[in-house]
Amino acid sequence: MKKLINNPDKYVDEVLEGMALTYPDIYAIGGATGRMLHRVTPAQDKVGVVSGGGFGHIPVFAGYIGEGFLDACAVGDVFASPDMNPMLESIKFADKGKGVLCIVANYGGDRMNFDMACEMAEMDDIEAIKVIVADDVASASKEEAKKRRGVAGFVYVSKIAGAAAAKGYTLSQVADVAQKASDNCRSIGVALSSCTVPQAGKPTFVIAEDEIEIGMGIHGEPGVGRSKIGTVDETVDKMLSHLLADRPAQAGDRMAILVNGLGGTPIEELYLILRRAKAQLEDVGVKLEHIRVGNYATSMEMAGASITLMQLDDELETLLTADAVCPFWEN
Amino acid sequence: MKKLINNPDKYVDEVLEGMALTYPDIYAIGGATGRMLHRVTPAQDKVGVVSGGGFGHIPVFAGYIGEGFLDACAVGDVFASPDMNPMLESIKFADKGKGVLCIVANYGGDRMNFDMACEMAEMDDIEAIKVIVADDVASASKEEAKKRRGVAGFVYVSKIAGAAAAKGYTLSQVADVAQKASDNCRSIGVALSSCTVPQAGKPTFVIAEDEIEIGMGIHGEPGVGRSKIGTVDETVDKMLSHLLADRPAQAGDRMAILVNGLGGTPIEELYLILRRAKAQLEDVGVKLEHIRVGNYATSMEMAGASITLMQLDDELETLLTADAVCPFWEN
Amino acid sequence: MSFTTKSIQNTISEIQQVVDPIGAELNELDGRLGDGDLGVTMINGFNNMKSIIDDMPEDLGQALFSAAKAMTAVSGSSFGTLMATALMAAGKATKGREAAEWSEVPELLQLAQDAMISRGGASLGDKTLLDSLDAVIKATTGINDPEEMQKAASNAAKEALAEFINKPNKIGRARVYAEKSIGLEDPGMVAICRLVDAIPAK
Amino acid sequence: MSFTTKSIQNTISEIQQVVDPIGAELNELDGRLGDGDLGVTMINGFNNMKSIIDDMPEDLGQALFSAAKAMTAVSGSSFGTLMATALMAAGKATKGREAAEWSEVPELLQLAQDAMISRGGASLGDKTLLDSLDAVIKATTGINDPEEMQKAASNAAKEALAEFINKPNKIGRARVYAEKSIGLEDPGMVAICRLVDAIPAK
Ligand SMILES: Nc1ncnc2c1ncn2[C@@H]1O[C@H](COP(=O)(O)OP(=O)(O)O)[C@@H](O)[C@H]1O
Ligand SMILES: Nc1ncnc2c1ncn2[C@@H]1O[C@H](COP(=O)(O)OP(=O)(O)O)[C@@H](O)[C@H]1O
Ligand SMILES: [Mg+2]
Ligand SMILES: [Mg+2]
Ligand SMILES: [Mg+2]
Ligand SMILES: [Mg+2]
Repeated sequence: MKKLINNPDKYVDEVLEGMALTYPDIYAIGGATGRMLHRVTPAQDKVGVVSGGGFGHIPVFAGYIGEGFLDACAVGDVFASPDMNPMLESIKFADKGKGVLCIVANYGGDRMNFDMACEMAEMDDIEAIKVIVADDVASASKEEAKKRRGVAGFVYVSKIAGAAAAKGYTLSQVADVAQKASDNCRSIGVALSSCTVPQAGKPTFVIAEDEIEIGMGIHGEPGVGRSKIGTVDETVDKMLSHLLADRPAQAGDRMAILVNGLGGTPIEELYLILRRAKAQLEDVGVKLEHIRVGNYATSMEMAGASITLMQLDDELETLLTADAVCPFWEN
Repeated sequence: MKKLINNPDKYVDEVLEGMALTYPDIYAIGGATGRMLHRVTPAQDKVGVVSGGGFGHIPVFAGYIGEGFLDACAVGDVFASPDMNPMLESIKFADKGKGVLCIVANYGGDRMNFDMACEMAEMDDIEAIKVIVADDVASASKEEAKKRRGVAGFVYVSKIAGAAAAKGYTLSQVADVAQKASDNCRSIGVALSSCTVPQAGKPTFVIAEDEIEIGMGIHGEPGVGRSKIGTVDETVDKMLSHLLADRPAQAGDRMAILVNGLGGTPIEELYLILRRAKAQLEDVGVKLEHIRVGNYATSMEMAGASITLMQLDDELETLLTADAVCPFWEN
Repeated sequence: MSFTTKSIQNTISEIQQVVDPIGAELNELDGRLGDGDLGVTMINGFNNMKSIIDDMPEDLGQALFSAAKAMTAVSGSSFGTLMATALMAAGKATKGREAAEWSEVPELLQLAQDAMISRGGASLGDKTLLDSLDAVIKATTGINDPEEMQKAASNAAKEALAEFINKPNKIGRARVYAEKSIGLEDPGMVAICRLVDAIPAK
Repeated sequence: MSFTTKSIQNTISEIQQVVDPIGAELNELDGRLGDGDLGVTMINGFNNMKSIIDDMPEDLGQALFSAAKAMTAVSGSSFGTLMATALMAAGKATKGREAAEWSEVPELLQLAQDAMISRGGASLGDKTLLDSLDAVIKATTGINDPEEMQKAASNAAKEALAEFINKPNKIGRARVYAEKSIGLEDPGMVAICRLVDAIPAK
């Protein structure tokens, strides 16, 4: 294992420390076990927005704390759901009497623990509800869309929910628009190399020097097909065909696109993906109103990328482009 | 070679296209050969600030175009100096009658071609002068400091010069403060793995699975020593000892620190570097007034990182924190 | 003779006194296929529940809620969350009452079972604590005497453990090692056996 | 009989007429150790200089400047930049004059040489066009007749090429292949030979 780390058992806590030291005005470490990250300056008089999930995906999840984004976030071990305790701590931190929305990527542990945390919060008279992000089209068929994993679509849903809360939406309004954002998101990834979980010490999976896996999950979950690597244009075309098969694009559709690097892929290559995807989508009449390219949802040093499309309407576009203060989101 | 690319011969031009498509309000491609990137909206009535250099280091060089940063930038092939022509085009684009500062990383071709471009500009009655960035302490001894390569210190020098120009400094004032910034910068890098130049098709160098090279250059130039990889704390301590041997820190010194990823290293690990560096520097009484962690000067998919320290005074701090509009610099 | 807050307090106290060796065994079992934290969950959970029993209200529902909170406050692993889920489901059904008949216990367990299924997404047959609980519910339905009930539960839990040992784990961490899990006891099922046996039968 | 803008125009015209085969040879040579663009530099450079000769002013310095600009406008490779540097250095020394003595040419070449050394950072002995030029300067100093001068220059450039063929390249792209470069002609040195031979001797 070739990493710039110390003791693997302390990896998560030390990285969190580093994050908080880098952005002392934005992130603070809290909670009984130090596994809640929260805004340094709590927001007042608005619906709270929180999340939580396994580690190793920075900026997902906790990186999206900030004004107009998340108020707090529970942090698990690498690729493992956090306990419900930091989730409950996050909910309590974020609650200002108007309720709290929990944005949950669709992984078993995250769902179960957030369910529990919401129920616990209710016992303390805090209204906390969940919205599930399940955008990875490669992880289940259209019929079983509810079983899909949540990946980079999380970023959009968090931005939309955070902006809605900041604008004074009520809890049910924030939940509705977050649900709409989630419903409108489709993602697919490709992996070129594995990552290594520090505590495991060796690569999560093996892939040949000339192969690429379409649809691989952000923890190395199997995708929809392994093949010889082609040109980036060919790869993008395959990715788009999966996305558009799931939700066909109409001429005139307005969309946001997020070209996301998994951590080990240079940004140069992400621009090549955007270049092809934009040309292909515009070819079918789609209007790309909002473009992001960068490392927004990663798997440590995994090489690869994902494309997320979100169908836009006026409300989503207004919220997506609303001002926010977060190190990982430029306005 | 496992990359998400098309034809290696078109790599640079296609990536530039992708950049401009991603940030259509900020970057535009110009010049006879399409190798000048420039601001979409030219600045008026200020000293121009330009740069130029080999490709494969995004955001260095052209990524730092933006308000309060560079006006234009010449783009070479991967790891190869651009011709003097796009340099001259950049100078002409940036000139608003108040002269142009060229920020040049200390590589033979870049220097020679910028010298020529400045001389050519002079023939058109444009005053263009150079400031050299030579911050890599591993690339030459203190006695031969003028021969040092320019690395991530470029980012600070560009920010300082861009801010000074935006504030209305004259050319000689911009040059002076850029030179001060450059003189105050010290950097050192470590590499864990090689990158691959697309046209070469195979890794630039080979390094064992358990080795790390301290002081390696951003093109794979040999460093000051290869050793078994230790903990990140040990690695940071070695890096700092080189930096502080070159310019000892005094208690009370104010510094900016840039922890920079080379492209293939996950940001999680960069936070670990910052965490240790901050503790060690504060231990000797240094005040870190300005902290940046991220991929600011890369070598495509190379795994590794660099630390840059810049000694601050009031003027540098004001300029460093001045507002800027650039996708790769948050304010 | 009925089921009251006092019964809950007693049960927690008695189990807490023997939880250390039980925890050690469960950590070891969980380590073979999972992350080896099941015993930690049990030990921390029962220690923390013990620390709050003196503050338990007479209201049976509220008492069960407070136990659930004490459990989750120190553990968020699957077993801890599921056990808290179970306590809360039983609490909801008894809210406002100060006593229940012992014969109601299987019904309460059924409510707990349903809640755990809907929360955790597992099915009967996946080789989890749910299969043990299912056997316990079936074996205790219709019994009114706590001592008799415990004996029936203890036997049922052991039989379920034996029945499932040669089946593969189909959910949770152990699922990844489905093949390897054949022939191994599921740690959650063992936990149910140990808990039932540690309950004071009065 | 002196050196004027007319001489420059003639020189460029004549070389441009034969630059295509020269360029092909130089591309091939440069491809062995470098990036194979030296011939492209020559061809584009001379074609572009040719296209502007009619607009050249009488002022010798200004004429040389305009040649330098035309060169760099189409090529930024080392040879192009160095040649432009040379033209500008000579231009600076003759600014304001309409004619120079042929006997001044070696001095002008020396100024060009100095400028190229300071711009490119190479030293004599690095196996570059500088070593050819050095030989040319030495061989032509004191000569006043252009025909005689060209003969001396041609011989000197060829001798330098022969002298350096078995030495390693110490600068530029070819330096990376220093060992491999032993026994190979430096493409920039060959370029000097071809240029000198193509100059119209009048
Ligand atoms: N989704 C689930 N539904 C029901 N029981 C489960 C589930 N997941 C795990 N279990 C039970 O919990 C036991 C493991 O508990 P524990 O070690 O606390 O979980 P974790 O995997 O979170 O560390 C398993 O042996 C199994 O019996
Ligand atoms: N720094 C230098 N100083 C002097 N001559 C040089 C230098 N670098 C290269 N040359 C000469 O230029 C020739 C290569 O020219 P060219 O192909 O135009 O350069 P590039 O390497 O930029 O492609 C070499 O054969 C050598 O004679
Ligand atoms: Mg466990
Ligand atoms: Mg666990
Ligand atoms: Mg060449
Ligand atoms: Mg070249």
